[in-house]
Amino acid sequence: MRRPLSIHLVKGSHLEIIYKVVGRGTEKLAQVKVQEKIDVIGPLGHGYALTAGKTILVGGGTGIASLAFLAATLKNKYNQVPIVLIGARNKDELLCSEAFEKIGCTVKVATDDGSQGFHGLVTELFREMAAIFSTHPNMVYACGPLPMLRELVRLCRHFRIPCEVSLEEHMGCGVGACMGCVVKGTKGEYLRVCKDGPVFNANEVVL
Amino acid sequence: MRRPLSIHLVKGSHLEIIYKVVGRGTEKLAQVKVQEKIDVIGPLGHGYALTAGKTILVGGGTGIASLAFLAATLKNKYNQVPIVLIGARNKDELLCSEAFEKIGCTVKVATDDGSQGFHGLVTELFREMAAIFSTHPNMVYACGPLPMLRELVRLCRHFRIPCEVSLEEHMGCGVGACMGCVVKGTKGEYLRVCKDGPVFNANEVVL
Amino acid sequence: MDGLSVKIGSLILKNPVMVASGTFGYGEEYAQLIDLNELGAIITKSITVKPRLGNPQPRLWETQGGLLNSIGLQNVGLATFIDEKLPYLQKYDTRVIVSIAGESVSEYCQLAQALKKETFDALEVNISCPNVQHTKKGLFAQDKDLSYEIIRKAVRFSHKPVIAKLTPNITDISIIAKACEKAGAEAIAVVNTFNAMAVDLKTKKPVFKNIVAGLCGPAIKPQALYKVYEVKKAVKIPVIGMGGIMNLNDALEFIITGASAIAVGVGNFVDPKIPLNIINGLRHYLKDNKLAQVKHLIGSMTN
Amino acid sequence: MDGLSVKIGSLILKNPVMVASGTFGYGEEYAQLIDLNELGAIITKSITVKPRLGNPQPRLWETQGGLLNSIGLQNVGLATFIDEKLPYLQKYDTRVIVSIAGESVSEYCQLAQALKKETFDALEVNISCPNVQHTKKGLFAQDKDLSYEIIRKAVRFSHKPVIAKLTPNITDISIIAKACEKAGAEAIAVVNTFNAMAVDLKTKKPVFKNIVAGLCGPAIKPQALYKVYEVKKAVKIPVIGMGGIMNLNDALEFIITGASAIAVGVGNFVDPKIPLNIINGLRHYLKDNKLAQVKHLIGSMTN
Ligand SMILES: Cc1cc2nc3c(=O)[nH]c(=O)nc-3n(C[C@H](O)[C@H](O)[C@H](O)COP(=O)(O)OP(=O)(O)OC[C@H]3O[C@@H](n4cnc5c(N)ncnc54)[C@H](O)[C@@H]3O)c2cc1C
Ligand SMILES: Cc1cc2nc3c(=O)[nH]c(=O)nc-3n(C[C@H](O)[C@H](O)[C@H](O)COP(=O)(O)OP(=O)(O)OC[C@H]3O[C@@H](n4cnc5c(N)ncnc54)[C@H](O)[C@@H]3O)c2cc1C
Ligand SMILES: Cc1cc2nc3c(=O)[nH]c(=O)nc-3n(C[C@H](O)[C@H](O)[C@H](O)COP(=O)(O)O)c2cc1C
Ligand SMILES: Cc1cc2nc3c(=O)[nH]c(=O)nc-3n(C[C@H](O)[C@H](O)[C@H](O)COP(=O)(O)O)c2cc1C
Ligand code: FES
Ligand code: FES
Repeated sequence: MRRPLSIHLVKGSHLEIIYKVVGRGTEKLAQVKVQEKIDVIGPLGHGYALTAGKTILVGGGTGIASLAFLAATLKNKYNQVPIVLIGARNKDELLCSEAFEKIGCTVKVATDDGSQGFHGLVTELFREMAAIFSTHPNMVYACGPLPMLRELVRLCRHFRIPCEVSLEEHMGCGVGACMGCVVKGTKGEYLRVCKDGPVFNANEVVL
Repeated sequence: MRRPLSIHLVKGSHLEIIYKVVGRGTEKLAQVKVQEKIDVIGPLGHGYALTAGKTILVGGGTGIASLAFLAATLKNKYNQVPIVLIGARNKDELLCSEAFEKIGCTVKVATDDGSQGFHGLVTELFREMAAIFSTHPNMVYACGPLPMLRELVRLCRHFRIPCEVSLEEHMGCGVGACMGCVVKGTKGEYLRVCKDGPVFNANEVVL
Repeated sequence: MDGLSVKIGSLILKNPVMVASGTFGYGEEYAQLIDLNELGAIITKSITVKPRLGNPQPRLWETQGGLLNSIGLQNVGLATFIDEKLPYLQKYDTRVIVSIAGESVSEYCQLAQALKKETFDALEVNISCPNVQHTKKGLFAQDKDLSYEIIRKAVRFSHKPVIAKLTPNITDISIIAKACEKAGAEAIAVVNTFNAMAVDLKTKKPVFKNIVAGLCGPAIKPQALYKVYEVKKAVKIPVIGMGGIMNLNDALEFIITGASAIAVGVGNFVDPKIPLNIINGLRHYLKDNKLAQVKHLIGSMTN
Repeated sequence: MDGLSVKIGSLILKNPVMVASGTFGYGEEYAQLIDLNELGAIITKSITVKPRLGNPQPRLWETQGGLLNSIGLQNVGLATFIDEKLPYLQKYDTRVIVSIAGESVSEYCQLAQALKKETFDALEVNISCPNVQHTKKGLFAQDKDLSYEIIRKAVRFSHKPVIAKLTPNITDISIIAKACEKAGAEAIAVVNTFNAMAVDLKTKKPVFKNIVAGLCGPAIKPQALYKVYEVKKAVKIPVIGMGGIMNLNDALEFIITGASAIAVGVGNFVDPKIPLNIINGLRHYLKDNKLAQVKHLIGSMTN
């Protein structure tokens, strides 16, 4: 079976991905040699809906990988860089902050153990910031573990900030045919992460 | 599942094996890197019964690999080198002839397409030789594909030359516990290639 | 003609390679990846009278050599299928086999009847989905009388060639196969998925809300092949073989054992080109072995 | 005590890890590779009244994630077992479970009776080997009355704890499990191998002379686990789980689903240390999760 991975950055004709070795599939991928050819299908599904103005990106774990491409795209299109909040267990697991800084983003870090930046969850960092925003952001884009997204969506509802989340589910076909990768939609129906997502507006889905 | 392979040569604390990549297991083995550790159980079963005096080794395909160790051992023990007959499809698939020459054996080659040595099967070469032997050999040792062994055993019976054959079967436990790797014995019972063999006297088994 | 054509009852396929129900949707998504015209047939996702939501997530779980699924027949329902999905498929030069699944005998009748005037090539009657409730005692395809009744009515009401799709979760599949043959099925599709489960060690809960899920993929291939063998021995009508077919050799094993056609299921997920690779592979196999017709291979196993 | 001890009926095991019948011979060969004293129990190769030659070669065939076997119960027979094999096993500090297989009800009686006065810990009654002929209609363990009768007599004649080993090749395993419980079995072993086959494409013949062979290994794990679940729900006596167990996590899945003990089969071929690795793994798992007893894990699955 294939493994779903996000595009981290596009550089000319190169794609960059960032992934974490968690099991058999990613282990094999890690053993692929430079110049070796691998078979890829994509890009699949649809990404974040681009929004002008002030935006905030919130990422946890490897979820952060998919947000760099978004940040670069937002900058190119609207010439405005988002604020980026990154959560990680500790300093060593922190990913990509340079990539965002290179794009020109303000990056704020939260670590569970306080080994860098804010001591606590990235959602707590977000709450503190949201409470003192001068102007509300036009959109929060988020990708990360489910508990993080759940809390973030709750906070965004509370502060009435629109929010888009990128979701993960175990996948079969990856193209929308098998109905294997669903999440519950707010209308009671099941939506396909691979085709209707992986990015959903927080109002569309029940997390 | 593990794969059964013969010892080709012992050099100090090193073992050499020669194998042909035929499927998933040997493919994986071929990808093992230098210095990488692999888990091996062995040696298992029992090898050829050593015999002094004139002996002939007959090998076909990768079967030849296991005979080099035998040749070296015979030389060390009895200070007499065997005659070696090697069969191969063609010149390029010919294995190990230098290894035998290094030990000091007379090596005769048969190729199916005549691209080197005798043009024909190694068993035909053997028959021609056996017909004109001045002194009959004390033992023929053989390892190779089943049809070759079958024909060779027939010829040895005909010329009344004792013969030992090394057999292959699909293996389970490899230690004699599962009864998975059997060949029919001449008494009607099933013998385990992994434990009672892989080398059998031609009189013990029905090929 | 390149010798690949086979007959499934009254149905002639240009080649014996189909895509299995539920793994190919209604073709739309895969049309962007492969040329659907190349396929012997497309079996659609099983449709039900009403649209079905399906089971809660997670619905998929990978196991060694296999995939567990608990989709629960999420589908658009009969009406939308007829209005939106079927017209799309009709555009292609391939056989369209519509799979139907009912919750009762009368729902099967309703489905068959509603589809009667539509244009497609055969009806696959799925009486073997392990992810939805059939009767209190089990699946329809575990009961010879119910199997007979459902197939009989599907034949009568649909006026199309009917294929009965059976479950392998049974002591003796030949009894059900014979009942379906007697009921007028033109072919038997073997097999649907095997009952199985997995436990999530982190939560100590079953992975699937339903506990049971259906196992498919290469892991089940040797079992599926044996079911094909058993059914082939029991009936005279053609058998459509499936279960873990990933390449030409797998397909040949099924055909030689007795399948007149084969279907690729989870193989489509691993590589959407697998069905086409098998078709091309068969073409080469015939040439290399100097065989004129793939149909001479069917059931050519000797002992 | 390290919390690993479990009870199987009246039998107390030092840990829940056994080696499965037929994959470990009578222990002799593996004694050179691992310390048999570490094992919870050794289940011997099934023995028959007379020595059996077994099936012609080939007897093994690897499939994706699985192994097909068609050994055909080759074994030394009752007399040699008692004279030569059992005394060897008695030297070890582990439970010895003797597996028996008869060709008829009366052979089971004969086996049970002959073993009555011997020293060992339990009798596993194999009524589910797919590689030998049982009745014209199938395996003993596919018939609830025959299963009942055989287990009843084994219990009566042997005076040992009796474990009934069932086949997964059945529509509803709970019926057989209940019959065996009623007959006095102290535990149910689930599962023996799954009916399956393979075709040799070079010869277009079935790989095995018998055509059918038994599939085991990781490929069947999700199915075996579901059978354990079904049996556990149906009976009050303990269940011994097996089928594709290769590591600690596999073992935990079975135990959490409801197995009071587990057995490693083909895992012994892949790495003879697997049973010991699982035992050590369980020890660490208890510590890491601050659990006192492995028995609290048994059937701890919630929904
Ligand atoms: C839309 C999407 C984008 C993703 N982007 C990235 C990324 O950019 N970087 C990254 O490191 N990871 C990403 N992931 C997660 C990544 O797909 C999983 O970590 C990976 O599939 C694990 O495979 P494995 O074989 O190593 O692990 P195993 O645990 O062996 O996988 C077993 C099975 O579980 C599935 N699985 C395991 N974890 C996940 C998961 N989190 N989501 C979905 N299926 C899972 C696998 O696909 C497989 O079917 C993404 C997931 C999705 C759905
Ligand atoms: C005692 C003995 C000694 C051997 N010595 C050598 C040697 O020195 N060099 C060498 O190249 N080969 C040798 N072989 C053959 C070698 O074991 C097989 O080529 C190898 O197992 C193929 O594995 P695979 O995974 O690459 O092939 P696959 O075809 O993927 O194997 C599938 C299954 O078939 C079994 N299998 C395939 N071919 C054979 C075979 N010929 N004999 C037994 N089982 C087989 C495998 O073990 C496995 O179970 C020996 C075999 C035996 C029994
Ligand atoms: C995700 C998924 C959905 C399926 N849905 C259906 C279905 O709706 N109707 C049906 O008859 N079979 C369904 N099946 C079963 C397949 O059609 C096929 O019988 C089975 O997967 C075995 O083939 P395979 O091993 O090649 O996948 C489904 C299988 C999968 C994996
Ligand atoms: C080579 C082999 C021989 C077997 N012989 C027996 C047997 O004699 N009696 C028995 O009850 N089960 C026998 N089995 C079945 C195993 O005991 C076990 O039930 C089955 O293999 C499933 O477990 P596994 O997947 O861990 O191997 C045998 C299995 C194998 C692979
Ligand atoms: S993975 Fe098949 S529909 Fe999303
Ligand atoms: S491989 Fe098990 S007895 Fe030889």
